[in-house]
Amino acid sequence: MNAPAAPDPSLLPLSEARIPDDVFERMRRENLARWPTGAEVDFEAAVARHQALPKHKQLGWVMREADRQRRCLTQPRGGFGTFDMHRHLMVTLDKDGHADIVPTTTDSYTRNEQWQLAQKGIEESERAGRSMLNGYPMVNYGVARAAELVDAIDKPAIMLTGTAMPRLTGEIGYAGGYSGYLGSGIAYTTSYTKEFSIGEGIRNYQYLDRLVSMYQAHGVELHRRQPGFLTGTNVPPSIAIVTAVLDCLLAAAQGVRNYGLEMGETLHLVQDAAAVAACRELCQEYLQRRGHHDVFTPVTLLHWMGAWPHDDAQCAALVAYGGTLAAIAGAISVTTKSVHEAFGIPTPEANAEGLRMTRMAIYLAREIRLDGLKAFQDEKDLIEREVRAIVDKTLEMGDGDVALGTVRAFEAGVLDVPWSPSRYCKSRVIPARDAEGCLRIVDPGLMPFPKEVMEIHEEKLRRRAEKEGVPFGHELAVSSVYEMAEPIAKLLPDRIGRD
Amino acid sequence: MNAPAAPDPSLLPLSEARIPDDVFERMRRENLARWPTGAEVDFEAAVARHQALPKHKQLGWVMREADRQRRCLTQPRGGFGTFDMHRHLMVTLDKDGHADIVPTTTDSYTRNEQWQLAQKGIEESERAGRSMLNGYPMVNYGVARAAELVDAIDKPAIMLTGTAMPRLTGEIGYAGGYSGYLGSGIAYTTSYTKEFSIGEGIRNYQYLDRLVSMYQAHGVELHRRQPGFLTGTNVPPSIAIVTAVLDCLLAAAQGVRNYGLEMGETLHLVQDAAAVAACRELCQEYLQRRGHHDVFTPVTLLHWMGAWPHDDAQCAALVAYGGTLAAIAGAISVTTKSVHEAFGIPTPEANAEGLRMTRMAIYLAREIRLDGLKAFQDEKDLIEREVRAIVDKTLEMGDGDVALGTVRAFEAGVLDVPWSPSRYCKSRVIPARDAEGCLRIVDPGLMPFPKEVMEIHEEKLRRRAEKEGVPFGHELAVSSVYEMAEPIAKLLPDRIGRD
Amino acid sequence: MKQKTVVTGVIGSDTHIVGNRILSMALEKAGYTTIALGALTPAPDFVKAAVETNADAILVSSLYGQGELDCRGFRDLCVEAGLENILLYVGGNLVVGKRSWEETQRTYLAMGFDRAAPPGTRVETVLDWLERDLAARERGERRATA
Amino acid sequence: MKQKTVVTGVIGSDTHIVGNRILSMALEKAGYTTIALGALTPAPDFVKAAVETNADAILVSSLYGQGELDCRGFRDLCVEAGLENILLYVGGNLVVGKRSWEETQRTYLAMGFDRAAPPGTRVETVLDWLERDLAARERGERRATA
Ligand code: B12
Ligand code: B12
Repeated sequence: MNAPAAPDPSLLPLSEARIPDDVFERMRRENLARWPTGAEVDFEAAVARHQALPKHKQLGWVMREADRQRRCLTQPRGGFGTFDMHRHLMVTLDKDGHADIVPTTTDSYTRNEQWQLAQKGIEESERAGRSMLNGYPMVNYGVARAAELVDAIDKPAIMLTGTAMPRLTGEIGYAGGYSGYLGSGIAYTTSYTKEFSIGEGIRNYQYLDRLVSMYQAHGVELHRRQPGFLTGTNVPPSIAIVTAVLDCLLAAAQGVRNYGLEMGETLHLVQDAAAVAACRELCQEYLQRRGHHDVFTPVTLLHWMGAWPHDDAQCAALVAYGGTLAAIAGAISVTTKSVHEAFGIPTPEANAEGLRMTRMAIYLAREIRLDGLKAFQDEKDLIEREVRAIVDKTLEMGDGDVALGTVRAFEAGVLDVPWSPSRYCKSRVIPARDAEGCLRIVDPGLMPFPKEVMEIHEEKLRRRAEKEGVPFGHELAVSSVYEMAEPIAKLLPDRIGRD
Repeated sequence: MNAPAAPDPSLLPLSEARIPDDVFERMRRENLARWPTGAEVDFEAAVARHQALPKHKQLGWVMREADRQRRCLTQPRGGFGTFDMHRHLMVTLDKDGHADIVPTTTDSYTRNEQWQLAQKGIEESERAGRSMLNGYPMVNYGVARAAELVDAIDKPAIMLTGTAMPRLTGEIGYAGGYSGYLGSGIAYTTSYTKEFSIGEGIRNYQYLDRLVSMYQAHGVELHRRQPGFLTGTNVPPSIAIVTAVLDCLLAAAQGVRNYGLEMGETLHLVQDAAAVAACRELCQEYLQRRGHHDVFTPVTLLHWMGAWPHDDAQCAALVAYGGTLAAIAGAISVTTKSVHEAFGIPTPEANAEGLRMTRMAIYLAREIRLDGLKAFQDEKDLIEREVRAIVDKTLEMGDGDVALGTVRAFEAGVLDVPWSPSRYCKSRVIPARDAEGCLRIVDPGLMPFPKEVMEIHEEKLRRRAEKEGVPFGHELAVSSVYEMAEPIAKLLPDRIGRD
Repeated sequence: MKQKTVVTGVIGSDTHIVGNRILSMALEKAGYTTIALGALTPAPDFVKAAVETNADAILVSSLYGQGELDCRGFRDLCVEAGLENILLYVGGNLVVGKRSWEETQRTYLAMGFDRAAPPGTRVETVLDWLERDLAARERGERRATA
Repeated sequence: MKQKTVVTGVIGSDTHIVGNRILSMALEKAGYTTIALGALTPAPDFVKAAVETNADAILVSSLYGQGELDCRGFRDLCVEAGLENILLYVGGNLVVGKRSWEETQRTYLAMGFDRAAPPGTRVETVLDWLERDLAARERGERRATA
């Protein structure tokens, strides 16, 4: 297809070490040469552009300010296949949706660096008068167009690109004035690729993180962000947090200072609040331990990432609750969906409505916290025990190197992600929802969770199996995939009793 | 207009005492003679009809069963001016909305016993092909039509009639197979009338409660319910609960055994949860104290009763959160609204959607409780201190008689309701929302709240006044009336900072 | 200029007093002599009060949906009482259900109201209308434009 | 009757594996020899696998919206490979955005798919189609009705 997807591995052996200046310079040159628009990237000009942006359009600053003000910001997803459609979308999300952070989701060809296919997609979209691509082809349109998009809104812009290959997209977007980039080597490689090795994914994001650190060195505080939601399919908090900690350590090693952590909502109020608190604390704990003392790690929750119901009314409840959960959990931002979720990419209007529903829900729950509630404390302890067991084992396997440890741990199944499409990930760990509505682990696969922890999971899941008269096992996992998409009449039958 | 609205007061002096059989017989005869359809009421036949209803269509049983199963049931409001429109509405709410309890809201002429005007309204509605009445004229259509409505659904049916004059509507609906009636002497007289004395309102509901106790004596467990939401306008929980306790004692004295208690949501999760717990406990405490040992008093929360926003998206969040609050508070049922609230009576479809949003929200929060959270415990204590002070003073003023105490306490301003239209209610107590989102009291009027309690309220409200740079006082109350109806951009401005 | 007098109230069997009370308070504060009849006010009572106080305007609230029935013939009542030219406003939730505002407004203007206010109208708007319309009256016009 | 063979996979650059995996597991359990190609499968790989295993049907998943681009010419690829008559299904979220299902279905049937499954289709439905269509094939029909 296009130019090769990964930097020449002979350049450096895999490790967490910061990419040296000279090597990085060479890598950048090669990277920017892979598609014509790469030539538009002018680092000096990009630094000047960022420095000229007002603070409220710089995501690094905005996230810190939100933390200071105890605000929960809103951010949707969204991208269309042509510049005009996409610009209209961004403006609608900003103005009608009151989005605090405006997104640019790239299309799946761009994510796979299939820029020729993306080009065809642009043309077909223009011909059809509707988007044939599921996102905005950032690389094809290039730096100047990216800058026009950033100028069209009055908020910070973030790139959402679900890819293991962020190097050119990231260069172009950041050069255009985007101040945030979502993606990481461990999370996206295990959730968005099949044949891509985890080491390669890590390398690609080391490049991006190194780039951000270079901006940082020139006084530009860009925001990087880790997608701990992974496959979005009943991912238990501890698994999300394990990847958050490891990706975060990798980024910090490249010099990143603003690193957001995302988790999909479990949809259980107490579990989500515990997860946010645990994520924040554990990332900082491991950062400190490894000598990174100045990394800001705000936590973001995401509206339900699994399958959605086909009823707008049920979806509205999921959207609103998504705001409630994020606000009460103390998340610094929430990534929103819309009532169209089960059907397809939402219209700008439906997307903006999802934002306003969420924002109202945040307002309503703005001052509530669960700290001190026993169930919260118990859940948080449980998550912490799970995370420490896996992270410590991983670090041990890497002989102190996070990158090496990660690759080896995935090979051994010590690190694992449920429902992963990747060949490099065993996907033997199996989650399901318990009777109280928390996500639990049916089968840990080869992940070394402490025995007492697994007993708790099993007991809670057995209670559900019993209640529903199904065997304890994988069936629970499959029905949990469908659960939130079921019609309400099945979830909560009416006629509470017969005679 | 029609026949006189109140029973001849010379019959009995006002007191909480149970109406003697012979007097009640006379009262019924006179009551049923006030409009032709009264003659259709045949008590024996009515008892037989109720006994033939399946249990799941009997609200008394359904509420107890919901309590046993820890379910939070859903119930909308709704009524249209002609039989056909109203029947269609009830079926839609049952089938598409999965309502657990199906309502019949009566129109405002019926509420004021202006049956001639209601008759005109029916005719005009039929002519116009749309409802010109804001509810169903239960009395005009009579018993047989009421029975047809009950037969058209597979759930229990409840009358919602917002009136101080329930005697004929109640007779007809109950005779037709309705198994629940919402309304009470104190709450509705103070919130729905201007010139009607509180004593008269109490008498009218004593009639209704006495009727229900007569059914009870014949083995039929009807449900009665108290509308503690009052004027729906920032009513602090303690004021709702004070009226709940007093109305409940009055009903118990007539022999009622199933008495639901309704409160409007404050929209603060912790305050609502505390209110539900306090309401349940305080009602039982006073019932026990006065020797009523077998009254079942399930608590219902109502979706926000104040002014709604004009944006469907914001409304959806209020609807969904309304379910969340009720579920977490442990309410046995929740009364729902729709995204049309600010505009007008919802279509059957919008109403059904409000039900499904709420139901999904309930499902999502189904197992969560806040017991043990310090803020919850503090709030509950505060409410209890407030309620005891007022109720005890009222009972003292009545020399042990609840009815007399109530009338005297309203005269003295010891009992008071904010924003009341009634001449008999001082409406000097003034509520507002504090900075954390709880309802507080700006000015207690003449209500004898303990001094330390009022200090807490004042301090919390002063904090809001300070934050918003407005003076502490009535202005806070007015802005709190509008607050939830404000556009989201005002409630939670975007652009969190400027430079 | 003499202090202007306005009559306010909620018409028919309608108990929604909150908006009407806030409006009355605001009118009072803005310097109008305000005759607030409160909730549940029959149409003739408005007219009676207006005659007695020689009022400049009547502000009718209706929230509960049945305003369309209650307000029929309101202008006629005024005319019968010799108040041909009194300024008449109506506001609230003026019909049952969510209908197009244009249609609703037309219905009420046809009934003889000078202005109808849609759901959610703020007091500032009402004060502004009143000031401009009363000034227009001084100039002999029916009401201010827009 | 010999055991039937089906090829499954997610076409193009699409990583949505969950529904496809559940489907594949259900097919396996229902007794089909199931060749599961997984996520991110180029169109030619489906055809190659079907040829190699002499498959009776190909079940293509597409969730991410770009299926309309990825699936163009899929039937032609089959024909070129000598699989004129192989049963072809497609399912998932087949276009970008929420469009009318009728229109979407028409688009895919016109591409040569025998059946298209709308969002949210359950495995029971797919198993039922497959059983009936394969039986119809035995009788020499193109597919079962409805
Ligand atoms: C609070 C409330 C109640 C309280 C009222 C308490 C009280 N005593 O005042 C209670 C709970 C008692 C109540 C009862 C009922 N209500 Co009610 N209620 C509301 C609610 C939620 C808010 C009203 C309010 O206080 N708004 C705040 C104030 C500040 O705003 P406002 O009243 O609109 O007034 C402002 C403007 O409209 C304007 N304005 C007002 N009057 C005038 C006049 C003029 C001349 C001008 C220019 C402007 C103007 O200025 C005001 C200040 O800004 C509304 C829905 C909503 N808006 O969200 C329903 C609503 C008005 N109620 C409604 C109904 C139907 C009822 C009931 C019949 C019960 C039922 N079926 O559910 C009963 C009626 C009882 C009766 N006989 O009247 C309907 C009316 C339906 C319709 N028109 O199609 C509404 C719209 C809800 C709905 N969607 O179903 N209600
Ligand atoms: C989980 C999920 C993800 C996960 C996927 C994890 C994984 N590796 O599988 C993650 C988070 C990684 C993800 C990523 C993306 N996603 Co996604 N995702 C979803 C989501 C929420 C659920 C999908 C799911 O697992 N459903 C549960 C399973 C059991 O159902 P199913 O997949 O539909 O399969 C069933 C049926 O469809 C049917 N079926 C499936 N295949 C076939 C085949 C045949 C032949 C037949 C007969 C039947 C059939 O049977 C299955 C079993 O019942 C959907 C929205 C939704 N449905 O709620 C969006 C959705 C599919 N995603 C979408 C998009 C756009 C993306 C992204 C591009 C990111 C973005 N822009 O937001 C990336 C794409 C990355 C890529 N290159 O593919 C869009 C697609 C838009 C469109 N078509 O218009 C959706 C619809 C969301 C939306 N409304 O925007 N996603």
